[in-house]
Amino acid sequence: MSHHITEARDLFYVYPDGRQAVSGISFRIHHGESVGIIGANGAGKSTLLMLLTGILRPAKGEVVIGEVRLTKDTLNMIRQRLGMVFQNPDDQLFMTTVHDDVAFGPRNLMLDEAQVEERVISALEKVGISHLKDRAPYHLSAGEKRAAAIASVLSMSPDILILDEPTSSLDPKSRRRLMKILSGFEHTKIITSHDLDMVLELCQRVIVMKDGRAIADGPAKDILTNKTLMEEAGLEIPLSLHGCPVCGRSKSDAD
Amino acid sequence: MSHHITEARDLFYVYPDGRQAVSGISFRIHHGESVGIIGANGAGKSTLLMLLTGILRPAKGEVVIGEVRLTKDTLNMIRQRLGMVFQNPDDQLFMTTVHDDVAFGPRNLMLDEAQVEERVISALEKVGISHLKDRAPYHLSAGEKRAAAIASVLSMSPDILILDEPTSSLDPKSRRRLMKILSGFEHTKIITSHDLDMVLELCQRVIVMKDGRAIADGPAKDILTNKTLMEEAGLEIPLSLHGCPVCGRSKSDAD
Amino acid sequence: MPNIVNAIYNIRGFDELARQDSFIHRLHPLAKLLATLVYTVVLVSFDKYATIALLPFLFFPVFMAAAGRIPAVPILKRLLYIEPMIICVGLLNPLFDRGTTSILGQTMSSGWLIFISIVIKGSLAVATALLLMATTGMDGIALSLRKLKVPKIFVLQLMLTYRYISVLLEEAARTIQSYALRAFSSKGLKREVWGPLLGQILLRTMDRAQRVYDAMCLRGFAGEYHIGKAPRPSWGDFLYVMGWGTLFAASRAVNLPLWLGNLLTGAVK
Amino acid sequence: MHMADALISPVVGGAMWAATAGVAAYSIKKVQEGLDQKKIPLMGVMGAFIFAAQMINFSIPGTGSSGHLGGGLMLAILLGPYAGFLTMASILIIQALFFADGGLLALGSNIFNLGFFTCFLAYPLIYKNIIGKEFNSKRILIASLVAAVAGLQLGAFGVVLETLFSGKTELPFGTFVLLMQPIHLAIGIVEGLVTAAVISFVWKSRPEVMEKASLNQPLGSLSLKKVMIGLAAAAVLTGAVLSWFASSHPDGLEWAMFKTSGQEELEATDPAHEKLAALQEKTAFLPDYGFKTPESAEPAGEPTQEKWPAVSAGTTVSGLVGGVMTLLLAAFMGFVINMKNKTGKKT
Ligand SMILES: Nc1ncnc2c1ncn2[C@@H]1O[C@H](COP(=O)(O)OP(=O)(O)OP(=O)(O)O)[C@@H](O)[C@H]1O
Ligand SMILES: Nc1ncnc2c1ncn2[C@@H]1O[C@H](COP(=O)(O)OP(=O)(O)OP(=O)(O)O)[C@@H](O)[C@H]1O
Ligand SMILES: [Mg+2]
Ligand SMILES: [Mg+2]
Repeated sequence: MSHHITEARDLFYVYPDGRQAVSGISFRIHHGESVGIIGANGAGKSTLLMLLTGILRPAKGEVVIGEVRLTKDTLNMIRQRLGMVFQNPDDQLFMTTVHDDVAFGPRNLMLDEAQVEERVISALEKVGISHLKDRAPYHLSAGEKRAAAIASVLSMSPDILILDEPTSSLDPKSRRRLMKILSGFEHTKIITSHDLDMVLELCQRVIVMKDGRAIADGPAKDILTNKTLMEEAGLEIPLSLHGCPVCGRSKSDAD
Repeated sequence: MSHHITEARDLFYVYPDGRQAVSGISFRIHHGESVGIIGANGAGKSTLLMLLTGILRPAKGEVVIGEVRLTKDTLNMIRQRLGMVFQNPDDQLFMTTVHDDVAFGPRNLMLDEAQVEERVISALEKVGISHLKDRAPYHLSAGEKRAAAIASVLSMSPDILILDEPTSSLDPKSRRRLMKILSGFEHTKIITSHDLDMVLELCQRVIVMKDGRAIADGPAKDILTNKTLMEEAGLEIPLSLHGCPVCGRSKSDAD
Repeated sequence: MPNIVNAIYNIRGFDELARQDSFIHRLHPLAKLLATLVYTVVLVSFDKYATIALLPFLFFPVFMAAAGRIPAVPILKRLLYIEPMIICVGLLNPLFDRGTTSILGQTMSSGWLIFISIVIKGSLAVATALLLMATTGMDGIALSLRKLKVPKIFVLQLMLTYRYISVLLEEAARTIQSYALRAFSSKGLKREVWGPLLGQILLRTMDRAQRVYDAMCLRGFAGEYHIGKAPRPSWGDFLYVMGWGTLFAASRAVNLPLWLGNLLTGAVK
Repeated sequence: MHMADALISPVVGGAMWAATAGVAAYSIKKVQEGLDQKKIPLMGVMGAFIFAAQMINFSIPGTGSSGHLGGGLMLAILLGPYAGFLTMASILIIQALFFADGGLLALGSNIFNLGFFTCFLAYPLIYKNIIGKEFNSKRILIASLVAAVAGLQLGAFGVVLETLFSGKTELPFGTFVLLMQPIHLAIGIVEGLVTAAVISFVWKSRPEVMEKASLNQPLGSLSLKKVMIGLAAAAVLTGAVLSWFASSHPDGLEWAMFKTSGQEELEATDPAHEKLAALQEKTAFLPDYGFKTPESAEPAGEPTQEKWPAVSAGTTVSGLVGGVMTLLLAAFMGFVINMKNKTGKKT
């Protein structure tokens, strides 16, 4: 399945106002990997995701998805394999019912209406919001909106799922459910989040960004327990890895 | 200091579309208490805060702040004692510079310009963003915006500080800093959040909401460790209270 | 502020009503739009002194509301809201027109007659337009517009405007609320914040437009707005339009209430 | 002010619909030509923004009262005249449908009054010219103020003309103008001040947005400009002629309306002319009432359809009885359908 490799080659991006948000990022993500991208506010995580999806064009470097370089010509082809859930679900839900929103992608893939229906139903079921089918997206609670946004991306059966801070403003139970959905998703996942406990649970690999640069890239466990590194990046060791006040040992020692 | 008691007396609120969001909430918060309001998405937390600040008018029941009933006539007077930080700081900053935004409240209190300046400087310092004084709010990062929004409320020297999900989308370090600011604030605090670890650290008392009703009200430690209660409310025990995988004991046993 | 909140609920309310299921809801949107348009044109084609002759035009909105299971109260509430404007203009007539006119064998102040006529026409036209919306919904309107060959970029833009109204109304409402909390006044916005407050919402809006577009593209959007299954117009739809059209034409040609009255009073005699 | 269905005649409404559709079709062509796909969501979201902004109260300095934004000029400045016009049209369509502001037939007039004058006259001819090559706060203020006032004055005048041509009210032209124009002067000033405040803010904080906006806007070819000037001149001329006509010939305006506003209207009221004589005879036996000149009675509605033999006193009774019966029938129909709905639901 080498054709689903996601590769960033020395990416640079400068915003029109001169702000350099991404400065020389390279990585290679294999099919089925699940990668967390972490870093302080303003580190350049969202910008990086937008470069990967072709929303922004890099100033230098290139993005290669499944051996195909992302250019203006290949953009539409490549995008059919990508699904991105935005930080703010309001930006993503623009139809009048949840059903139509989830059907928006498949309809653009020119599937016939029966196939569209099938995909919509299966996506809604997966996320557990079949009952919201006919509701208007703006009528939903924050968590339900997030779930709908995820369903609208799953219905396109992407090979690569990209999520920008998917757990923010979810209550603990909804967060749990989302994590279950995500861990059941067998293709490539790229997730940015400040919820490091979620990253620890879902991702095998973590890339740490600081000021537009990748300052670390490795197994999640190693990185998230590295106190100096995390401090340097303006982060903290996840709570679930904090030392136990009773026995005084860090939990990561356990395994 | 009985005049700063915040009291909700059998509050009810029905949204114009018929959705009953708050159904019979009563509590009494003493001056200096710090209270966390928790509950699943859609439980009615934000609605309750809006009732307390007079943004919404209850369908039944009343809000009493420092022995004064909140009515149309007393609204503006009472609001001078309240400071509310909204869920989204974007909605809250509307002046051209951070300085002017922080000065907006004090100026409306009709203080003279020297006093205003003093308050602005002290609020910015408290929050640690003096260097952002002359920046435009919409150019700031999410965390900086949140800090500015808090400063703009602190500068009014409120007797009661109300915060709606203050930590969402903050990186771990900014979250830490915010928590430090808040624990240094000596007056009444009312905080809603899904970040139960923060609630555990900051609040002595917790009110659990479910479907518009308060299903529990008591010391934070007792409530946040009560597994059945938390499950019932669609929540989870905070990570920092989870059992230690090494010694097998729950941390709350420690103290 | 209450303005904004009300607007949100108005829109939400209509959305919800339009999602019901009834005979009227199942009609093709274009049929409903056409029937309403014919209705409005025939209604306003009555001259300015028409009063009693307008009454048969009550049947159409009553039918739509009843058959479409639309509660009367919200529609009547909206009517009350609109009416002051019509009444204002209407009231100028008795002020300026002090003449009299003969009608139904009685002489009446023509200004007042015009006033009554305007109020009846206004209420009927407004109620019918609202009922159209309550039984058809915005998707239906978009579908009819496409059927009427309105270019898709306009329809798309209209739909996006519609969709984002709720989001932006909430955003504006929250901004105004936070302003009110620190301004300690519930009057209007002070001059010094006009630019920054509205301007910042505007800039955020523009960024949001960019993100919306990106999100659409990522889901394969290429300029065509697929509304999905389009109901096909049926004979029922055709008959609906023709049937009502005939009735409107008949009521226009013949003063039905007068005829009815003649019949009845004749019978009584 | 919005034009309302209650005040408009099918001819005027139809004509304004046609004019609006023409301008819209042309604008769509223009927007498609410079096809910047990204502009469509921008138009959509901007429309929603203006809609939200219209709900905000602006307190007017020194008066204690408050005003609202219309938004046409702001849309023209930020999106250009074509996209601006189309966006304004969307806003008005949604208002007509959800809030019944105006109504369906009056929609054409409303889009024209509030969109065309601002986007295609005030913006290119006034705003653009005052702004010139360089932006500064003062110029933005003056340009917005003058353009907003001019746009709204033209729009208000449009409302006056459309109302008068429709002939559904009996307002003297002069009075109506004297009522409408000054009110809209105040509205225009608020509009201009708010627009200037927002545009200055955007220009100061994100100059590239303004630059991009003005680059995106072809000022329109010269021929278009000529058309605009021609239209403006025609409007002013018509206004002048009509005002003279109205002041010297109060009843003649109606006559002019019959002449100009086409056949349908005439057809509809044609029987009036035939029956006029008969009508006068019938009404003559009410001698105590000062009966106005035949002209004002001319378009009287119900009597014209008096095809059924009836004496006047009987007609009154018949009319009232018939009216009440119609109301009862309508209520009865609603009741029956409601009952059917309910029993239908139970089964
Ligand atoms: N549209 C923009 N124009 C100019 N600068 C921008 C823009 N968007 C982001 N930036 C800047 O680019 C940098 C990276 O921003 P980005 O949104 O990628 O950060 P992030 O890592 O996603 O942060 P967060 O955790 O707050 O989401 C920041 O310094 C930010 O101020
Ligand atoms: N403007 C509104 N109109 C109608 N219903 C609303 C509105 N806002 C909220 N609701 C409903 O009222 C209930 C309470 O909403 P509220 O925003 O208070 O929840 P919350 O506890 O703050 O949730 P969250 O954790 O998602 O912030 C929810 O069921 C929600 O759907
Ligand atoms: Mg981000
Ligand atoms: Mg909330």
